[in-house]
Amino acid sequence: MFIINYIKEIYSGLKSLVVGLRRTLFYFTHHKEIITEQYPDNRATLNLAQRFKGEVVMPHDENNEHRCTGCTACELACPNGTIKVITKFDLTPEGKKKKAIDKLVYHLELCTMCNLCITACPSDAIKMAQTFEHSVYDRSQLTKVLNFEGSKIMDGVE
Amino acid sequence: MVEELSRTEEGNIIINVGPQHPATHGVLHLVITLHGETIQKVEPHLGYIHRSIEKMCESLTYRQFIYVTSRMDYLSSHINNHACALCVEKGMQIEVPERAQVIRVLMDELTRIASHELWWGAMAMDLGAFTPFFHAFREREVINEIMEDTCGARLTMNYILPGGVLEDLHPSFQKKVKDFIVLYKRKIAEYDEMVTGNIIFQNRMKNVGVLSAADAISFGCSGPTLRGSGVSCDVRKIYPYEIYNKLEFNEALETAGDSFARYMIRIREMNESIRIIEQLIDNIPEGEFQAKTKAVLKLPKGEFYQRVETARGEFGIYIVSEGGTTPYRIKFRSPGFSNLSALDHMARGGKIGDLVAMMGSLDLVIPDIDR
Amino acid sequence: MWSLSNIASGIHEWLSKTFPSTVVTVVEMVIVGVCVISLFAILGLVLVMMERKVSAWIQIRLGPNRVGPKGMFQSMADTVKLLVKEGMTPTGADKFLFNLAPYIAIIVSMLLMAPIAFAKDLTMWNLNIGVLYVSAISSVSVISILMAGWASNNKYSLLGAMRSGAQIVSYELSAGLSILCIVVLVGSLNLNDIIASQSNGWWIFKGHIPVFIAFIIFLIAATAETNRAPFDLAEAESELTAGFHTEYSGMKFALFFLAEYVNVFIVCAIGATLFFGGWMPLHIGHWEAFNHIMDFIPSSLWFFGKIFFLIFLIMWFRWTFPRLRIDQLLNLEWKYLLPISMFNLLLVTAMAILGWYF
Amino acid sequence: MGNDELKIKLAELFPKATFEEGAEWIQMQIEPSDWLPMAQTLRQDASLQFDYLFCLTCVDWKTHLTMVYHLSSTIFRHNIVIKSKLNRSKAEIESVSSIWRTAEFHEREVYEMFGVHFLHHPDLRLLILPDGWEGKNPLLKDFEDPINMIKL
Repeated sequence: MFIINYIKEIYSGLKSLVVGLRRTLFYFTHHKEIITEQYPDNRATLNLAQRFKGEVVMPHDENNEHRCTGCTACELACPNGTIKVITKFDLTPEGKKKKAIDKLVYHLELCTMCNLCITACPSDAIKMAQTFEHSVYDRSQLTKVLNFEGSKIMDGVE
Repeated sequence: MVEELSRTEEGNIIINVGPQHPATHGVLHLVITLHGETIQKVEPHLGYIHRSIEKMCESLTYRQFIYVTSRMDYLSSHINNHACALCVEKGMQIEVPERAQVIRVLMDELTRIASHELWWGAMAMDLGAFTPFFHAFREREVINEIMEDTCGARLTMNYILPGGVLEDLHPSFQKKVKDFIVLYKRKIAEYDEMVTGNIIFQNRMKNVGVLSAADAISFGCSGPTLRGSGVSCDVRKIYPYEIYNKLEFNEALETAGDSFARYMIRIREMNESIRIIEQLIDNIPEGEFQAKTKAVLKLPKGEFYQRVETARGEFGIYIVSEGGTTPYRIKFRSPGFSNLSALDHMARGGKIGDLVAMMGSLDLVIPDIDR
Repeated sequence: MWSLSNIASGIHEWLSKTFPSTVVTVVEMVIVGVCVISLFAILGLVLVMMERKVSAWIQIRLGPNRVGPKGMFQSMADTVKLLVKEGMTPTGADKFLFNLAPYIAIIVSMLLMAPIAFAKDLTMWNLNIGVLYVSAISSVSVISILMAGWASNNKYSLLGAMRSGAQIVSYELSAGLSILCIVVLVGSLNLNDIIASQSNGWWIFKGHIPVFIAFIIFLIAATAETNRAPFDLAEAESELTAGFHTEYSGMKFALFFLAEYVNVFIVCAIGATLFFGGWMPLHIGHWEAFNHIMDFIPSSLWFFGKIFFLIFLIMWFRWTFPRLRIDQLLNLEWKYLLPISMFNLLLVTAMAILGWYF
Repeated sequence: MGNDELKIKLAELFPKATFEEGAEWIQMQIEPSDWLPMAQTLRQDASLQFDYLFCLTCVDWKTHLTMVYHLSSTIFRHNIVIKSKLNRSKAEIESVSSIWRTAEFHEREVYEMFGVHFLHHPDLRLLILPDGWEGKNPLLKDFEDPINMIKL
């Protein structure tokens, strides 16, 4: 009885090993199953998800106009102080003073891509971009000014 | 460690496992006392990745603090976020639309599968089989892509808001999830071939790190660790939240209490998660994905506790509110912290190789323990 | 016909004609030494590359594919990296033993090369106790591991070394017993005689089931003796970080690394010699025509083909199985392999006496 | 047992305890000196069997500290919350790590984060904070760390 159990044990053990070996041999011989993506080489064919949260950007139209009113809703919504809105006062054609942004400073190094600033923005001035290659040599390069040089607020955005 | 300290009087030697060690999956530091190869004592030293999230949350508003919790148990970040959102909703009595509930549960279960996939690969790698790690990542990658499509991120999804979810499901979501289910069912058999059935693996796992039911309860273990000892503790079943009471699924239970029982529970949990997803994927109700909430959330004065079942066990969040926009005190009850406290009890008398198997079967995520 | 033995004897004749006999011996030794060292280097490069590719394909990856065509020069780049790395000796280590250990490891594997017949009539040292020599010398390799583990003054290293000591000593038994099976059948310890006895068919086919069992046991024991997964307890990456060579870096680490691969090569060479007929082409009984065709393939190709097949088997094991625990490892040896191989030896002896083989 | 029944039972067993209203679970306010015998009763009473201590924490109310114990029973599935006010200058309470072993770790965490001393704790040392930590306990409300803490 002991001998039979002993042999059974060896047989079942060896069988389980052979099953595993067969599976790995399958992958060894089937190179179609390889899933490696050769990243920097496949940049051209890389498909990023439309909603991928890479960094916050402020879209500008062809007249260098954006939609930001400088209401600081995004600054308040941000959990880590990533966004700083620096405002100034512009003179409207009617001669009134109007609040506008001087700089919208964005610290990419602090951002957790939580999307709260985008949902908080009442005028859809900022959105998430799909870029993801953010590495730079100096931390200060990660601090960005989102509005372009000399840009204005779009007409009709309040 | 200084030479004098490294040797105890009984001729035992003291070894530092970690903070940088291949088996601790992070910066866990265990000081183990060895007699030959046999473990006499395991003493965890924590805090290498302690960020004091509890203190941090005290200065964040109820919308903001959810995103910090993703950084605790990063493998089930969505479920952590879910717990926070549920707790805030409970306090403010926000009615969440049914569509949002279904979406949240779907995402929870996908996260659970992704987390268990990674654990499965890491578990096999701890025991010296490197191949399963890569195979597990293949399936996990598919889930990550589904997440990326809908949530816009792969690991820390930041998809939940109090009152619903951030965005509606991506149009391709249903098709991709169905494809994943087909793929998963084909590949899970391979998992059994490569790891579960393997005689070496079974011998390494069986009767290793045995935790009796009474001990497991006393140590406050939860999730697969407690269920492996035969105690029913699935929060989804016992204290159902969202729509879990309407769903059909079994709670995986094993009675052996050893590492292999915990392993089998996780494998079966993946199958149950697939079952839940199958029930929901064709029945996502139409409607709003977000309830209307006020611009500034204020929790009424009082104390709120919410627990959910993450991939590692029972995650609890305890909010003490003074009625302001920020919580007065937040406590996260993380499953890993309690599970880790049982490690010393389990490991005594085992070999170093057993310690690795036990840590693997506890599925420790260090930021979750340190918080 | 052009063959390695012709070249060798040609060189020998030319040298004897031009130099006195002492100089001839010295020059020949130098030539052999250079050949062995270059074989070492090539083996190291090829086997590392092979391991990386095998593991990559099993793990559904591509493997090295950047340096040179299809990543062929990756292991060259690795060698250069290891050469220029700083070789550190930890403070508190026994400096002499610490630096000596890798050289012992490499010397042992060099010594093991001596009796192997690489091709027809190509042996460095036609030793009449070749099998005994191999099993004796291979057990010296444990000394280098123990030395490295002890001298590193690191507890992980010490544990790894101790594990390795227990492991190699016990697995030598079943390896020896399975080798004995063939020795019993052939009646000689000379590796060349063993090869010659397989001219009408390899032992693995001629010897029925007992020899097949002996081969399996030899394969397991060889894997264990070379510290390869699933028996890589001396290194046990996830338990002991890197075991006995935790503290080694740079070239000293590279020597251990090289010694491991050369040891794998050697045990596979021994396995191929004993069970697969060494350089002997595939001969089937009295099929003269078939045997004649097979003879056209050079004998060294046959030999290396068989060795690389066995090496692939060992690599395949490594990338499929989890690691055993130390007590299970010893259980496997003492409770399973040793009784089976003893019983098997009995069977083979009976078979040899009764002549029940082809 | 429903919440109401449980409350009656608890009021019977612990006449000195006061109950807070309006929460999801029963909240019992007790004196720190009563805690250890009470914990034993909670754990061992056949109709209570609170064997699962799932959350142990402390809240700093600036005037005093409050220990909060969340208990549950894996047999009856009922939950209670036990609270105990501690003096801020001399925060001491009996350790319950002999009853619920998970408390050992949780109490060590509370000890270093709030400075609560647990009497008869087997191994009351720093767990998360680095060895030789000096200064205030980090989760207290008046903790200041001008270097590492960023105020937004």
